[in-house]
Amino acid sequence: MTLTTLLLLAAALIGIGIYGALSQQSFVMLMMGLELILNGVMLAAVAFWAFSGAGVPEGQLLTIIVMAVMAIEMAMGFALVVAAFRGKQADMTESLTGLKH
Amino acid sequence: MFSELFLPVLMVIFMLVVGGYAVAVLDRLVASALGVPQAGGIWLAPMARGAWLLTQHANATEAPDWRAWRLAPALYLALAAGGLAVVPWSASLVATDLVTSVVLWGSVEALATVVIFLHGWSANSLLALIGGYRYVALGLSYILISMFVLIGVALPAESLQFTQVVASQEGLWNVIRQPLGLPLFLIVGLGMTFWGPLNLADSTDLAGGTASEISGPPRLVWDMARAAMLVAFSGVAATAFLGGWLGPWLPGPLWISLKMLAVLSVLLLLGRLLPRLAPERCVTLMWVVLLPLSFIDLVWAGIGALL
Amino acid sequence: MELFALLIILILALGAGLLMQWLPMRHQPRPSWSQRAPFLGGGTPDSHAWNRYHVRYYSMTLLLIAFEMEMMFMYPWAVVFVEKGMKAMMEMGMFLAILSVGIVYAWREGVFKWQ
Amino acid sequence: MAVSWLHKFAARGRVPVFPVLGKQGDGVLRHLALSPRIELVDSPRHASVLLVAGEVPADRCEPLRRVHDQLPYPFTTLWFRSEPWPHLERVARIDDLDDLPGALVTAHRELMEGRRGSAHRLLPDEPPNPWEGEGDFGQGGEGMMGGVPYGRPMAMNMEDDIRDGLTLDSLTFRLGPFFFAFPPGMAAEITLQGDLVQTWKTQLAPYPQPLDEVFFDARQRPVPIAEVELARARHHLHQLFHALHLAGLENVSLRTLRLAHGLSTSSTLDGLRRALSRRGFFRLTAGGGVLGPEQARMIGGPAARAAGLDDDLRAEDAGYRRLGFSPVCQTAGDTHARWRQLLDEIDQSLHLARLAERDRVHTERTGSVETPRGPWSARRPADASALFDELLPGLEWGDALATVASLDVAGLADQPVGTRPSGESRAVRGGTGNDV
Amino acid sequence: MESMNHGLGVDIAFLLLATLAVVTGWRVFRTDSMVRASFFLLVSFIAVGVIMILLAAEYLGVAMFFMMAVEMTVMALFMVMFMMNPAGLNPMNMVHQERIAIGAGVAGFLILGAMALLATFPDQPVPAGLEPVRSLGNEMLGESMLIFESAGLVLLTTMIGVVVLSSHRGRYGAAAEGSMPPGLEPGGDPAGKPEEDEAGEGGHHHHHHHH
Repeated sequence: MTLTTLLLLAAALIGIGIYGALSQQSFVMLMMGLELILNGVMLAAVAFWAFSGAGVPEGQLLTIIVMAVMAIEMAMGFALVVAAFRGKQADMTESLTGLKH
Repeated sequence: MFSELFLPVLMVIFMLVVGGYAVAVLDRLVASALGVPQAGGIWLAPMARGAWLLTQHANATEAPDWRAWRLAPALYLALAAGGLAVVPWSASLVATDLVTSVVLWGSVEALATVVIFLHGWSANSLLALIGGYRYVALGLSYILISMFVLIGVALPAESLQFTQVVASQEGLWNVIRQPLGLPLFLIVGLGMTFWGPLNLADSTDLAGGTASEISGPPRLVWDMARAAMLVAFSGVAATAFLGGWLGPWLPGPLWISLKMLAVLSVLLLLGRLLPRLAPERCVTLMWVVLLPLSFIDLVWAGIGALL
Repeated sequence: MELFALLIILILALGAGLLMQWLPMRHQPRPSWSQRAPFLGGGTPDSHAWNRYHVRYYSMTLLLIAFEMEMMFMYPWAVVFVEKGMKAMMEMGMFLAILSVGIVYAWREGVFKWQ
Repeated sequence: MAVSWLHKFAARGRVPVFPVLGKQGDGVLRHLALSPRIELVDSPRHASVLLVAGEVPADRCEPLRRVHDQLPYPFTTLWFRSEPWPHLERVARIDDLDDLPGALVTAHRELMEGRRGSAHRLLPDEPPNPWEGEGDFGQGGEGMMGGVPYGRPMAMNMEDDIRDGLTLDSLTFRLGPFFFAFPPGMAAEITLQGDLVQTWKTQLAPYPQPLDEVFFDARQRPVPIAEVELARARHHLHQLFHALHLAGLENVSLRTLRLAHGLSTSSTLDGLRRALSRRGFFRLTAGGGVLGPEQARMIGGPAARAAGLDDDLRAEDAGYRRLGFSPVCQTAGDTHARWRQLLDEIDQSLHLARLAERDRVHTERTGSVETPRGPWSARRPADASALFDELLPGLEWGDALATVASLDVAGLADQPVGTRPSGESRAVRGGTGNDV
Repeated sequence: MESMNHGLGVDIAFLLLATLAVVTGWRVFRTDSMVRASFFLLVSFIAVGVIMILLAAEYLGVAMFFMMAVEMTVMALFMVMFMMNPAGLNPMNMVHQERIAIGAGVAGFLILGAMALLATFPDQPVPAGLEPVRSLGNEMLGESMLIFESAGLVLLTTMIGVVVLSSHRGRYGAAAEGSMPPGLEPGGDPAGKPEEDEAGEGGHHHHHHHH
């Protein structure tokens, strides 16, 4: 377990996440892709903190902020889905883009 | 190696087995004390029931999510074991003395919701499905209360480690220092094991809810896991509020076992005394009454820790 | 070492749970279709039970996500609470006040009711 | 070797029984509930013995076959006051209530020890629709939502949601007639969206319920009021027993049952009432189901009085007037008001019974009588289960079932209840009913 | 000896966990059941959380468990609510522009991987005596209350936002307003859903336009 292997793992997670976020038609599945990307980002942040940050607390704080971004993205995303579904009865990304007048 | 690894592991397994059996017996004792007739040998009854479930064939539904359906009871059991692993039996005898073991227990609570939902979902049967969804409403509500209450006990300990939490109770147990804490936490325990008034997952109005379609060995594992979770919870409650292994004369593991027994008795009694809450009322109660109470508990604990 | 002990315990419990199901069941025949029909007191369903289930408490779950995020901040705070003294107390007061505003607002909007 | 040891051990436990109720079968339930060797279960998956109690009408035979097939192996059946189907192997018919617990225990024990073979499936081993090998992936489905994957179509959206405008899928299914939370024999077609009842159609009305003989006598000739009122209180207590089981208050429900079995003029309700209100039965449990005035009139009896109508035929009887009777009422008309009403009426009945016994008062008006189910003057109170169709939509599942339990909708049978089985009183085991 | 053993054990554990994280992360997009997809993602998160604990970030790793358990439960609820065929009883593949997506994913991995392999980072491991949780707490409660305050306010905004958006009593008006009739026929697409071009190349397409 070295910094390089950790970063490779993070890169793999981010790669899968990018695939998911781009390929999925459903808005909810798209969010899964985003979450996976953030998963990789968090891992990378912790890896840097552990191996080359000399233990500065900002490294951990960054992870927490990413997690907060994730939570907010999820909460707002789902709230939007509900609002959009109520309006349009649809959950596809294509339909959501149609909402932006 | 032996005292660091095998002894704590053995202790956890032992407590899991004995504790699960104790729950079954205690529940029958409580029931018979409250006037529910019980057949002769209360001590043998849990074994006879287990033997019957082992001989009964396992049921199936038309198109279940097989893997999830079989995995859910085993995962729930594993979660209970994981919960028991963070309980310190004495100052040195503890399986997983993580610096953040309080948070680890919080994770067990959150993951229990996942597993119970999975159990209800994977049967692909209406009553089980409703049970699973109902449980999520409860599981997502009690988790906050539990976290606030446990942060309350972490304040005087200045640590998120259960051994430190116990050490901080040397002078005075948390149950006295933070009087709101234990009652609130007990409600969490009823919720985690969907016991008695908070049995929203396997309730009677759903003909057994998430368990309505299982029979035979999976049902046995599910019941055992529930009992084991109750034991794990009582271990954590005894550690966080009743001073864990602390006590005169007797060795630490015995003390905490006695305290766990006391917590278990209260839980099982509550489970038999109160009617099942309506799900909607339950959510409102948790968020509007109990959660503010846990705020008060936290403020109380904070003031107490600073004085 | 702690993690290793935890791992052993988890694997033992999971394995016991799976074995206890698998060992007695391996010789049992697959139940008949008539047994596998979902129990509805003698009634029958029109369809599979899996559906786009209308979760009646969905706004509560969204509220919870935001709420839980705050818990992330509270755990480290608890560790340094005594060290920081009154300042930490004030921060907590502010935090709880914010949370309370959120709850009261959500309650007034009927979030905890079944939608 | 080990296996036979396991089976011997399994034979020693409580007998898990799934009861299927035929006509006049519900008395069995109340008898077995107090039997320490018997465990009544709510789902056939949790049972090893299927008990068919009472005669099952022809239109409920198909559901009975379905339930019969849903017990996992090994299982057996027992028929109580009902003729076993001829093609079943080794089934026993029991007619005496006192023999029933013993017979159930024996059946379970023989089954576990291998002296009795398991019953067999009655229905053909076929999926509800043929699917194997069909469809896009051999799963029986077509496209995304079509076809019959694994034998059943997928849930689809049929109607708008009635609460919040999120129109998601709804599930339609038929529940009953052997669902324990329903009045015996009732079946309904229900559509749920989430756990909210969207539509409810009662398909099979519950069996007509037999009343105590004294109500039949009261229409012919004056009878002692004490007897009438005790029978009334007993009827209400039985209803409360079922509802408390549903609410998860096992021990209080059994206490209610003991009180009902040992009911006499010296019984009091105070302990039970206190237990219920202390434990939050009126505040915490599922409720709802408010009856409108029209609906209340249609169903009559305590349910109507709980909704504020003060109709009671007893008020027109001179005997009752002499005892100072006036109807008690609630106003809310919902589930909890009905339970309060029922408790009040039981209390009132016990009080009237005490006074009537002391003064030996008899009813004076014949031809019409206030039964526990409602007024019976020209016609017997008829089945009112159609009321559920308008009452339950919009309630969530728990509230809907609590409402069903709180309403006594079954019509009255034209025959009084058979000779009261001697076993019921013996099962009480020393409970006089005073000490509750 | 002890430390070497320990190191080897950690390496094996890391390898297993990394495989688990990647495989389950991949399975998220390859399973038909929405519930399974959410919980696969949860397993991926948990694996990463355990790796974090191995990296001595004990708080973050464990916090990952409970945060993600809750988030993924909610995710599963919403997935099931809004996706047709949520349990994947009929296998399906709801993707568009799949080739581009695969390309982008692989490119992302290659670029980031190359950076990881080629760039050199300072070698400054966590000092031995550091208590990660305490240092994190000190950082948060640092000189000003900025972090706490801003976090609190942002999250309060989020709370109010989700309530406004999702509650049917919210400012978007009562439930009935704006809701559309259900699909023109059972199982069909919802009425009022815009037409889309059939550009997707991802094999079996889920839309069936009935006319």
